[in-house]
Amino acid sequence: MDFDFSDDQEQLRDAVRKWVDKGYDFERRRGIVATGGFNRAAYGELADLGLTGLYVPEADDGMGMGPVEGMVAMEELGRGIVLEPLVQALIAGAVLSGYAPAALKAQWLPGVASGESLVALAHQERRARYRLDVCTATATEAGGAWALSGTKSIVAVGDQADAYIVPAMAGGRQALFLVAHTAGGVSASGYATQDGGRAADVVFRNAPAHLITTDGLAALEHAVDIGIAAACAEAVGVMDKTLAITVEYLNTRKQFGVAIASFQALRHRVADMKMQLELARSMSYYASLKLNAPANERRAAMARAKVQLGQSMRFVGQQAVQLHGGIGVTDEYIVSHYFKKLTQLEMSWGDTLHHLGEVSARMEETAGVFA
Amino acid sequence: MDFDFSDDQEQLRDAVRKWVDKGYDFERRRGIVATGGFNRAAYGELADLGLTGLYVPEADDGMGMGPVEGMVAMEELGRGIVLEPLVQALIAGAVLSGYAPAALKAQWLPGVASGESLVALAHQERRARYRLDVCTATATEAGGAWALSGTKSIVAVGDQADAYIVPAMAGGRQALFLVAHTAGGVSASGYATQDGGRAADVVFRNAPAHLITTDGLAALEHAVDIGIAAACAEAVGVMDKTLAITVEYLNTRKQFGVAIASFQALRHRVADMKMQLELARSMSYYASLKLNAPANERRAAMARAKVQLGQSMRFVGQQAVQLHGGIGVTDEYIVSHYFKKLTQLEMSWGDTLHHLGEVSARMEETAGVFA
Amino acid sequence: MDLAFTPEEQAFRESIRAWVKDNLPADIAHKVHNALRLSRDDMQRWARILGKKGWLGYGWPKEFGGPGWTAVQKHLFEEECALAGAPRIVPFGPVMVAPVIMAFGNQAQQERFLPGIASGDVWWSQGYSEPGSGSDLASVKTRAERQGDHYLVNGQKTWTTLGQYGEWIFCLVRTSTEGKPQTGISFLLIDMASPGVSVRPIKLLDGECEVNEVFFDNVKVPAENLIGEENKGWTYAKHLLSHERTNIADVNRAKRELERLKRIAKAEGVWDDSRFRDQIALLEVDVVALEMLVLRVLSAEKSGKNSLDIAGLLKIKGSEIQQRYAELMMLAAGPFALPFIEEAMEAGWQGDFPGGEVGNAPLASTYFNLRKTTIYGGSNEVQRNIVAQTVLG
Amino acid sequence: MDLAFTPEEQAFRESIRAWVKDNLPADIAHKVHNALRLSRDDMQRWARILGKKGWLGYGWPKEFGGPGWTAVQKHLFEEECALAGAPRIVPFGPVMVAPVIMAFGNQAQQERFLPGIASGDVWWSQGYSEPGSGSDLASVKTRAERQGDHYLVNGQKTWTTLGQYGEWIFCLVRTSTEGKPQTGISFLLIDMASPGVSVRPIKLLDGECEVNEVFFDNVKVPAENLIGEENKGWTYAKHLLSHERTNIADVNRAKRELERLKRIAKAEGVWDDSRFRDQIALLEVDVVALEMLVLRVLSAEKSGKNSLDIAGLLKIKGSEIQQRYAELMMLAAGPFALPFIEEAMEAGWQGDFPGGEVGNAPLASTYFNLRKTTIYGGSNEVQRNIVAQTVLG
Repeated sequence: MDFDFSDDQEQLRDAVRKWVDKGYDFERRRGIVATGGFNRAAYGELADLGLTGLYVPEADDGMGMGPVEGMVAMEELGRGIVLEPLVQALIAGAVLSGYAPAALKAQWLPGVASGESLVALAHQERRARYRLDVCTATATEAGGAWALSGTKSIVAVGDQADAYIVPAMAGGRQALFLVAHTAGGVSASGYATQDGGRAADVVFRNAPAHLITTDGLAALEHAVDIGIAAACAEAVGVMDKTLAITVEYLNTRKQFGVAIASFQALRHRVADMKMQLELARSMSYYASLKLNAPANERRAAMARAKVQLGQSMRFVGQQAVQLHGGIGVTDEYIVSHYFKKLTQLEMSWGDTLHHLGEVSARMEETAGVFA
Repeated sequence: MDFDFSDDQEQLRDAVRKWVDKGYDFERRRGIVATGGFNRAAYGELADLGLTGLYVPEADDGMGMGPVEGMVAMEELGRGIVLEPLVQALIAGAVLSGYAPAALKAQWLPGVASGESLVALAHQERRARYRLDVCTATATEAGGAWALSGTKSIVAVGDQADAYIVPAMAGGRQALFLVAHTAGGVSASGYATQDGGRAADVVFRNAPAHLITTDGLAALEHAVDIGIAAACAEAVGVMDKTLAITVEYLNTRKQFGVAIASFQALRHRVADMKMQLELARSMSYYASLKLNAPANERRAAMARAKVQLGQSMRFVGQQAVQLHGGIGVTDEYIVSHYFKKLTQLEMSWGDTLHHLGEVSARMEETAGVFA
Repeated sequence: MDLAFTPEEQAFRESIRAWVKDNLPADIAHKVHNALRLSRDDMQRWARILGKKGWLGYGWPKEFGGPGWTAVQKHLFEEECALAGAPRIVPFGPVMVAPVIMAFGNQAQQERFLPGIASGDVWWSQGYSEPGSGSDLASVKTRAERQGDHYLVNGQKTWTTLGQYGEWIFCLVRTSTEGKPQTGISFLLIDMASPGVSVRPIKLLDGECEVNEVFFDNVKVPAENLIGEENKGWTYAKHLLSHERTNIADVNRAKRELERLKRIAKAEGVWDDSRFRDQIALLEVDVVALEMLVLRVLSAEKSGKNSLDIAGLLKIKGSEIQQRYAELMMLAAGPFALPFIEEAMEAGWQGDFPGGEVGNAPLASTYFNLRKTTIYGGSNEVQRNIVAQTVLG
Repeated sequence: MDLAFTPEEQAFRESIRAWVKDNLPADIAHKVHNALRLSRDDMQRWARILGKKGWLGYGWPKEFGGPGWTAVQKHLFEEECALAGAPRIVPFGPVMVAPVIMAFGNQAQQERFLPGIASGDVWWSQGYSEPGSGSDLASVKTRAERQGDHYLVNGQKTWTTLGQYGEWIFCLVRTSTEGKPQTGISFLLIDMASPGVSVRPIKLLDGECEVNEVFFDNVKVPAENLIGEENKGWTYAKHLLSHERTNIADVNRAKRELERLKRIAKAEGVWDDSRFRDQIALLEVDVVALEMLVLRVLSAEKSGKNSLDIAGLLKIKGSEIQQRYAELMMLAAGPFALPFIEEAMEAGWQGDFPGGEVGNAPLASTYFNLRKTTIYGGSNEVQRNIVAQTVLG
């Protein structure tokens, strides 16, 4: 039982934080939002830091690192509300290395690690909401080649991704495929998202597909769990910075002749924000440290973590805006962007009520971190 | 649309309030709690005020009044956390006059009105929780005479009541009966309740019973709805006084050299208590004014009201104790008794979650006071 | 005590309902029912329709050309308009400045300004808040120096709602720095076409420009535009604030939006999910409780008995409800509320929206936008201060 | 970073578990698991069992006869005891006054008092709060006048938990009225058998007498019972308060009670009601989050890195969780939690309980009783002040 970071992890944190502070300031971010919500050059800078290869094995030119390194990186990116979706590289790295046949690994993993290939998880369907076992896309095999059809929505940077990891029904069972963007029959229409980032609807019409695994639901659950742990870590970074911004504002802003930080009702609100932040940080640790646990244990832990993080995100985000007053709802001032990021993160990979349902369904007689 | 009380109603309020202030002070109440939680003399004083006959028709020696008078009386009794259960007289008055055959009316209603007969609703069964359609007691007819068997729990002043209104299954359908306490086969074991009052488990073993109505569920629902409206009104009285006690305490008690009423965090808590009180008062009006509406509309209104009242009671009760600090959890000081009363009222006639389920099940496209 | 409206009140409601049905343009109602973007023209078109009928100033007394309605009638009018999908009346002219002009303006001012307000022809804005003033409205810094027959105005107002459309603006200006901050404030009407007035829209978090900064750079304002006496403006401003009453709770809009929430929940498949449905049920109880609170205030006004000093409660609860329905609508759509396609908030937009549910386009934006409701009009923290003051002394 | 305990820590846990299993009397565990009334004898029996093993002072350093455990070992010990149904150690001797005697007492005092504390033979009480002091502990009024070789003590303490059983009491007393309130306070050990000491139990809202008033009427206290220097008592008191750390969160007890809540929910038929079950699920998340917070504090203590100053958060969240599980237990039983039969809270009671579920007897009482948790030990309002101070400065 040890929550200290190793020296290497601290160095990783410092490197990412330095890049965020120096290389990804609010103005640059604003520019990226204005030009579509994704910047390939910035994504390349993440790759230069080694982040896109974190979950890619060393044999495939990656860093071969684990959940704690992923958590550290996501937290720091959260502090800068970085738009480029590192989580997709984490998912692609883990899913391809963990489930794909050797040829597919060799073909895609080095590119994922180097940032040259952006592989996005494309699993969200209209009627599934947050459920992973609802899938209407289909894949059929003929002469050893697979063709995939279906529509997937809200695919992160889906119009600019180089390939997709796609669940589809094959022989009555959900399987997982890799489909290249340049394959025939793939069309993606991109749009901005509420947090300033980018997503797309992607339509597959008999698109040539490569089978990753026939045990697709298990692999998809694993992918989503990586997403949850990453979202938790990212949210901790976002909230940490949100609270810092709010504290600074309260200590600076004067009303009726005194700093508004002197009003007890506001002070208690700040204490409650701090509470939510620390509970969230604790559960983010929990999520990342359970990411390599057996599937059942892992899934239960992610649901618990996401319920806590969801509650924390909503409270911290809303109160940060409230404590800022009018300036908190402007586009100009930074805090509203943190609030919007928190809002979107709560609805990513299953929202609070969804995961509350998961916790409720999975409850056992005993409970606790080690139960 | 008019929420003013008539002069008669104001006089009723004044009369009850005067009796509570002068005739039912904290010391007398404490004595009643110590001697079992019910005092027949005090109950007689309620009768002297005309309260036990409020819902008994004038033809049966009652006052023939309506829900608003009931509400006014219950509010005032709530302000004094009066232990004697006037609500039982309201229920008996309305149910007997509304559903019973003439002979039964003539036999019991004058006594209900005069306070000589205490008739208690005995409907709660172990496995029913708050559901009214779960009933295992049975009644059988032989030679024009009914015999009733079953066990009913948490019957208000059940060991001192003169008769019971009892639902039981008769021919596959819930019917409602009146059983005299003195009838053979009735045994009641009384006990104190958490609010200082009194209840009993009552066992019926082939007890001679008088049929009130074969449409028992409808009548029982009506009875419980009278209970809900009364509990709402009573709770408003309890909360009103609870807030007043708390305000006085905050303005009196000094800490760090100043009245603790000067601390903004506590002031905001008081504002929130006031909010809960006024929302509760509004919904208590709503409940009483809907008490004579058609059954469906009435039931929906009671569920909504009880959800609001439940939330208000819990918040006001808990915060009143909290704002008092240590003295708030002593038996000696009055506020804990108000808190306990609110706790018990929340769990009477269906708690907040139960009625939330009712509201949820009854939701229509439109909503509102007049929807 | 009676929950039902009187037959006369019910007949009044019916007549309003019929008139609104006949006169509210369907394209405008469509936008309101779906939270689509309203243009200046939409708002003014409806204002002029009301103005022509004599109902834009529906709260005005008869002597100034208003209908002279009772508090209950006003409430019923507001409710019927809201439920039918009418836009909220832009309040700065008919609801805010007009009562001040009636109470404290001279006859010339009344004759000059009230007709344009009543007809909906002139767009008014509000110049109260300044940078840094927040809830401390008396900290007015915008100066107005008397120079002969005019005032020279310099300074800046902010959070001026829809000020980009404004033709006239009523302002609190500082005419004296003597005494308490409240004592040196005057109430001035300013033609926004005057040289030296400039307006800068402020983009809000939802991407829309709903509020503005208004700058005054040596603006000459005729002295005849001063309302009442110099340095007495604070009194008039308070009068104005006291005129926002039950409507502050916005319960009628909440009822309409609760219906919309239910529609969205059905479309998104969460209406039958008891976990989500319970959230709607809790909100429904909130809305009914708020409505009862509003009705109690109306009843007290009607009878003059048992007056209820609970404007703070109405503001707090009303704003929390607004935020909650917006939140639940967004959560109902979940991931399908996340795309941000600004054009999709225009009525009649023909593009695709993810999931094909173009009605989801404004959900997150509305949620973001309504965070303002607990901040403006006296933040809910200030309201709690006020409520506590009335309870604790 | 690693969530798992080390093999050594796990082995330690196993050894504690085995020992507790063998040594915790079953009748006491039964009472704890069912929230039945514990007698003085129950508490002291368990204390003496621990004392004999050398674990009553489980937080003591080796030089004073303690086991010298690490923070993690102490946590594991607390957890194993709690889950097995051991009563909480009455803290006033071994956890509160002992560290003060160790740090600031002289050798004679250490030799005189520590053995009786370590063995569980002497029952200590706490004399901090006074009528009206509340969170303002420095407002001590109880006077101690030095008269030759003794102090003459006059005054009153209150909220003295289990003081009716106390043999000794440690008190904050005022020895000077000069300077700031904090500067004139001394830390005195008083034999409760001394003439002039009287104890009046205070009945609490659940009907039990858990706290007391303690009166001092010209009580002679030998000067040798003064800890450290006169007028320096505030420093020692703060040292004591700083010794309540992670255990303040009471997360191990919460885990045990969460299990009990689930048992009750099953017995009452609400385990399968998703509406109620969701409430348990939310609490389960709370408990896990609190446990993680506690583990983070332990880890920081273990490594000496990244120290976490979040005692206030542990107190707030821990107390809220205690209140919540008690509330849910009561609500699970609903009407069958309402009978108040005091005798039914005694183990082995043979009478009837409504519904036949005697296990429900203590539910409402526990709910009422635990309202204290957000009040005592520095109310949650005071804790929020402290947290805000660390965040905002």
